[in-house]
Amino acid sequence: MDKRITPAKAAAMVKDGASVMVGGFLCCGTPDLVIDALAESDVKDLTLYTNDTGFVDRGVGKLVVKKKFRRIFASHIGTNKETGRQMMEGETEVNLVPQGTLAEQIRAGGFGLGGFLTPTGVGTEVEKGKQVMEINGKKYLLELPVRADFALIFADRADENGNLVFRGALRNFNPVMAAAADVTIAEVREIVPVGALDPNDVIIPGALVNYIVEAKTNG
Amino acid sequence: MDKRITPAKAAAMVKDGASVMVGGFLCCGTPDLVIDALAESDVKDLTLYTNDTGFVDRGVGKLVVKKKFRRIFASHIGTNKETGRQMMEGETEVNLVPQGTLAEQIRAGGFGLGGFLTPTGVGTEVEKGKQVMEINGKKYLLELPVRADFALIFADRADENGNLVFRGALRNFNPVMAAAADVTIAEVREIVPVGALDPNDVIIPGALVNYIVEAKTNG
Amino acid sequence: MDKQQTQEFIAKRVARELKDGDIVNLGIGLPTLVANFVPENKKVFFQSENGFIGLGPTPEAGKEDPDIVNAGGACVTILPGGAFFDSATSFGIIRGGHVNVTVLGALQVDEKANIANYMIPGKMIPGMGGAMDLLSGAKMVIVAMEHTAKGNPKLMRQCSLPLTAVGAVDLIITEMGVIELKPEGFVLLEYNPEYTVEEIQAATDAPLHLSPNLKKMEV
Amino acid sequence: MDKQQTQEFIAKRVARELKDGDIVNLGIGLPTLVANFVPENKKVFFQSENGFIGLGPTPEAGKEDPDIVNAGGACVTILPGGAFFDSATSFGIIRGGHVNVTVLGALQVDEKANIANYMIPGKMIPGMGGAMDLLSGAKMVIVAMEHTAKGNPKLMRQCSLPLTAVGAVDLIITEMGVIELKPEGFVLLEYNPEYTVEEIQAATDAPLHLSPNLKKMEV
Repeated sequence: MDKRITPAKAAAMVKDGASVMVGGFLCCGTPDLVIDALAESDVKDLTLYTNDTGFVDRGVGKLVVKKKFRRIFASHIGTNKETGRQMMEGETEVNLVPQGTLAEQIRAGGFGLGGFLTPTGVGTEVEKGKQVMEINGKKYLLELPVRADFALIFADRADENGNLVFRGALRNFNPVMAAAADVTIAEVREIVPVGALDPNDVIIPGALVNYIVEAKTNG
Repeated sequence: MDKRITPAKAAAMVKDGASVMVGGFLCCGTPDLVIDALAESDVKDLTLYTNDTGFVDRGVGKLVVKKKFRRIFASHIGTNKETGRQMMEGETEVNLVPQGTLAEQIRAGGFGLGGFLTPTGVGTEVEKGKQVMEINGKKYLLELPVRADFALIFADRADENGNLVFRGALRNFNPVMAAAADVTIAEVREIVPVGALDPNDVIIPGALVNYIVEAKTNG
Repeated sequence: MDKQQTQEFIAKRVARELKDGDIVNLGIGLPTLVANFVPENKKVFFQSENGFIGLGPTPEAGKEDPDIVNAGGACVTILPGGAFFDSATSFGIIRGGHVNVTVLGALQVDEKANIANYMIPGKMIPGMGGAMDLLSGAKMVIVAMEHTAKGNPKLMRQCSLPLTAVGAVDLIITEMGVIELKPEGFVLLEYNPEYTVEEIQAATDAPLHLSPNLKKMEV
Repeated sequence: MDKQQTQEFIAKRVARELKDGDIVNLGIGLPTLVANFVPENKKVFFQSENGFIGLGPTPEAGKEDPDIVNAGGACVTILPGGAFFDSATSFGIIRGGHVNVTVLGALQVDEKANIANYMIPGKMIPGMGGAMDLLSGAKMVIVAMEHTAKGNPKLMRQCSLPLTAVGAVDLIITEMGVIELKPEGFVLLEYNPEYTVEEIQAATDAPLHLSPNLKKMEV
């Protein structure tokens, strides 16, 4: 039941064609060591679910530059010109999803819901191909759940059970992604013994976390 | 912007025919002072949303005994015989809702969703009158959002902004209810000054809380 | 065996089904006893649907914390490495398939794997609580109950009471045997040698198919 | 006025719309400046959609905390009495109408209150980020922008760019005036006396209706 693995072992689990969710918001709360290990691997044709594609030299953006993705679902790609270039030139399929809808789709995927109705995107290009339902006179889009083979997330600390605690704005998409993948790998700054975390402070229960990568350096 | 009120003032806001959500799970995390003030008031014909109807002498069950409710939505009424009696004898309309569905309906109501699809209850009496939708070959019920005029919730502590922190199993339905009412009244054991709570520990942001009742006794 | 011995016998056999690392939800009553019989060499995490993982034993007298109660409202403890959360998260975890095993009692189970356990029309209507969500979400559903009620079969061709879930039950464990739900119906995997197979069939409304690997029940 | 003065003028006028106790979300760019002009006697809470309420000023050099960043990825601070949360909760708060005011920029707004601000097909596709959710959820939508782009009108009879939201805009504040969206279209409430009404109309694609209470714009 030891959940600790190295970044290299985490990356080695991800096979060609897999779908991955990557936590973080403009590189805040992103699993950098796991991303670096993936960048060094030969893996390709991945599908990515993430809030944004970071920067060309930071966060998940490094993997975009390495052309690891066949498809990307994100709410914002404006900070990484390479994503836009690949999209424009047809090299990568890029799907823009409203941020709240993406977060809720991932939550629905992790929490066993078959979909949800949101007013976001009604009357816009986001509506295309989706069922519009009217509830109490207001229009909503039926949005479907999203799951992935892997969730690559980040937290401040973990205990050995995989319980995760956060600080500041690190949470963002990490908690919803934790539940929505077949295999969830959490990179953390430090792993502490069972009992060292207050159960009131845990944001992601260890039950949702399969593996932990510790980023603590010898510094 | 002072959010402090007395239990009596909280109760006085609730008018005949109003809908109220009451937090708590078998009286753990229930706003007892506000309930007692309501029990003493003349208010009637209320609609109640709650996990369970507590006991005849504890929690929201006291209000059931006082016949304050015209309609009750709850997942469990077995610990309060009076609820069952009123239901059987047609004195009160009692609607049984699966616990997870009720929590999610309230979350949807508070978070602006028009509904959600859940597998819970497919093929049972809960399905009656609801739209069944098939997504990727699996059947789901379309459940609609729930909102109320008042959310009467409980937390361990509040700061003066209305930020709420919890301990143990006190949370239960309280966080989802906080967002789902026009007026949210939180009863807490203690109110602390702004700045005394760590923003990482806040479970319900003060933005969702209109009034605070402090239960601190002089003991 | 008297009633208590019978219940403990069933609970012991259920405990053998649990695997190291499982997240397990135990219903009220007989299922709660299962926690007492988990072998030392298996680490099992008990989930309490009112809001935590890491349910521990009953506290010593005088050390009860009223904020830490189980889904039956009884004072319990949380083990080191546990985590608290709210009802929407709790049922998200349940509905999303993150609970490996749920153990529940039943009024009736039929050979289509349907289960009835939340009401007897006109008599007893406690409500479904979290049972419908647990039945639709848990990866494995074990019904732990006495084989008959006042001599009447509970394993039916077709449930006559309102269903709690359709096609949900995986395994039934009674004092007479272990019965798996398969497309062909009830398959007897193990029998308690205190009973003959004929006696077990006589106590069962539907036909019992005998497993090719039928063996004696051990606890 | 140079560009900076123009932007500050607009931001100052927007700040006058905010009320004591408001929860406010400011978009990137010009809207961010609004925070600098909130009068001392009003307490406004800024929400950052990546996960907190209580956004404070830029930290002093050397005191940056990389875990506390705004939705533009810049290091910021959290004020006492703030609260952190995840993206699903953040957008629940937004979609659920708990944000009183959102201030965004736009490429175009039309007289049906439609807004386009997330892409120019074939040229610039940064993505909608949280804008679609903010536009559908916030109680009041203020567009803060320069009245024209390179001399071309941005207040249109009909948006030509892909819409971010339909019928969502309440108020437009530019360096030329304050324009309310009403069923009849653009209604000029205030004009900057540096311009004549004719000049403002000339810079606007759609007809401007003059408010019966038309007055000079003050900041």
